[in-house]
Amino acid sequence: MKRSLARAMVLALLLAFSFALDVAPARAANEADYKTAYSAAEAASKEAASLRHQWTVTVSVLAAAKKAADGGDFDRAVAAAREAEALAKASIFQATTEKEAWKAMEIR
Amino acid sequence: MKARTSILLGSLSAALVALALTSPRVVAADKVDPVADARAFQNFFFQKFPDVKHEDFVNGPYSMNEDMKRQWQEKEEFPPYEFALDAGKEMFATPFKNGKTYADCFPNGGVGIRQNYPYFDEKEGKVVTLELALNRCREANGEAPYSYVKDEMASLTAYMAFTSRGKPMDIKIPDDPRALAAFENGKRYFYTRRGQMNFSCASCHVQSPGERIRAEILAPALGILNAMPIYRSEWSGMGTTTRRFVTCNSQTRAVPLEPQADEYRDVEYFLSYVANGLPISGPGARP
Amino acid sequence: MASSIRVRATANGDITEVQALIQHPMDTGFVKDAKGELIPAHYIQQLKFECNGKDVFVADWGTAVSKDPYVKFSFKGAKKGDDLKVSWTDNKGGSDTITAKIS
Amino acid sequence: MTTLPGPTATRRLILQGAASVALLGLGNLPFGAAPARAAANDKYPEEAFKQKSEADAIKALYGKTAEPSDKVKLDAPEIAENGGVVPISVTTTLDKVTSISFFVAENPSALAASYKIPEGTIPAVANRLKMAKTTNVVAIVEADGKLYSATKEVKVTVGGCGG
Repeated sequence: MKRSLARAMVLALLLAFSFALDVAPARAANEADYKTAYSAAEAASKEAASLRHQWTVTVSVLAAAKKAADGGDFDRAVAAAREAEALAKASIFQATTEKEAWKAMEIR
Repeated sequence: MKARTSILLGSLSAALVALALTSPRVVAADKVDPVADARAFQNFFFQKFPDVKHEDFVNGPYSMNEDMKRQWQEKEEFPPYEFALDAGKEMFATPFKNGKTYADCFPNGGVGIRQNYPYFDEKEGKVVTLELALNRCREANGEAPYSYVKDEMASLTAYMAFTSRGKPMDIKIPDDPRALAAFENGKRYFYTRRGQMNFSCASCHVQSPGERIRAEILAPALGILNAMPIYRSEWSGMGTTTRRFVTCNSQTRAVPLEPQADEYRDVEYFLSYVANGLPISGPGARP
Repeated sequence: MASSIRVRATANGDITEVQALIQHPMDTGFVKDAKGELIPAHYIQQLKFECNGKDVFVADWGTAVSKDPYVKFSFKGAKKGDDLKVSWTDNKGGSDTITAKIS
Repeated sequence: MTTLPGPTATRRLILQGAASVALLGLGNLPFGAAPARAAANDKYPEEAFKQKSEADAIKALYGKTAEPSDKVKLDAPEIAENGGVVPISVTTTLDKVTSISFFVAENPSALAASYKIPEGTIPAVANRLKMAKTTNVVAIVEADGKLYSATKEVKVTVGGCGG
């Protein structure tokens, strides 16, 4: 049981780290940057959903990205889309590792 | 910019793969043995909580904490689910437009049968839960199905649970590979971590029953569905099994599945089967 | 429509124990609904119990009384078969009343 | 004295025990003497329910202050299982009780519920109250024209792990 708790800590920690990574891009992001970032995030989120492992935060951050873009704030929109992609990828990773990892906790 | 994010993701997955590989019991696929699983499941809780009477496990958090148990007994003097219970009894007796009633859809008129749900329907090859059977009964009689998370469904299941109070849970797994697969799928769902919190049902209800998450005491997984449906003070209203699954998912920041999704039906099948022998105590009152 | 009041009155010797559960939202006026609008305050203000022509218990309630409110008390001077009249009024002028037999 | 756990039958015996004790207390008084002050009139104490603080609410309701007394037994949970439904009850051995009230100190308005106890009604009440946060619950008993109080802190927080 202890090991799975440690794994949860690591996952949460790394995710927190990924949020803090919003490094301002060299130049102001424009709509094109946003579109590419958003489509990548959307693809990852769709895959997470197909694995039935989607996270609520992925959905809300993706929506925030869209809202920021609609408001013309492409810097924030790109950052949010990146974050959504990272979250979706983490949930995909969770889905794949758990395919076997769940047995560690099973009562036998 | 792009490069930095992918480096991060690379390191993230590498770290976690390393962790996953070190997990001790990556075991080859073993044969599905529900009887052994149920016995191991029950013994785990009987040994972890030796002074909790076996039938008390169905009282969830109240079997874990004296102060909470007293508050529960205060509520049970005149429980808040009385209204749902009476509404359910009335709905059960009110004929559909075509003159039939729920009693015509269920064995024994729907009275005293809750302990056999969910069951594995060999024609359909899937698990059928009480809530699903009720909606199918409505549709078969030309009525619109009820929402799985709202009061009408909770009132019906409250009445049916009440008529089975005290009867031991009695779930059957027919000798059908699809039934065994459904049981295994339910077990997998129960132990699989999900949501950004990275919790599985077991993280709370197997690893830490009796402990607090803020104001609430975590219920043991054994017999956790025996009291369904429940009136929760948190919702100040009735909650069906579906509503409980959906809200548990969103609490761990996992997007819930559609009501009566296969996974929900299977995890209900798993949790009910391993609680065989423990009494039905629904409808229940919970924090 | 079934009454909103559920009451149990049981006499033991000269003491009658009364329990009442009332179906009422008891909205405080501080809670927002799904659309974010404030749900207006809607709560029972007074609940009265009368037996043999006299008040045996009067409750004055504020918004801090739980939804589907419950109250328990006991009183002397009644016996099995007497009528217990229970009535409430709320801040929107709503009301309900029933008469229960002491068992 | 308080409602103890255990099947309902023993609970009733205990309540009767409490009631008979209260009766004894009344017994030695010449019955003819009417209680010092008639029960507060039937009017709904609108003003008292508006007061924010507990002290103002008590003053608005009774027009005097209370003194703590161990004859007032307040039964409330240590940690409320849910702030929306907190089972709170009070019972007392004081005699000539005319009113019992409950206050939740840091609720938007402190007065939660006030009960008129006519002659012949046992001075004990159980109810379920809402509490906004961890704070003191105060029970006030008006007996023979004087106010007695009991106070207990009840911890209140939300449940669940977030979402």
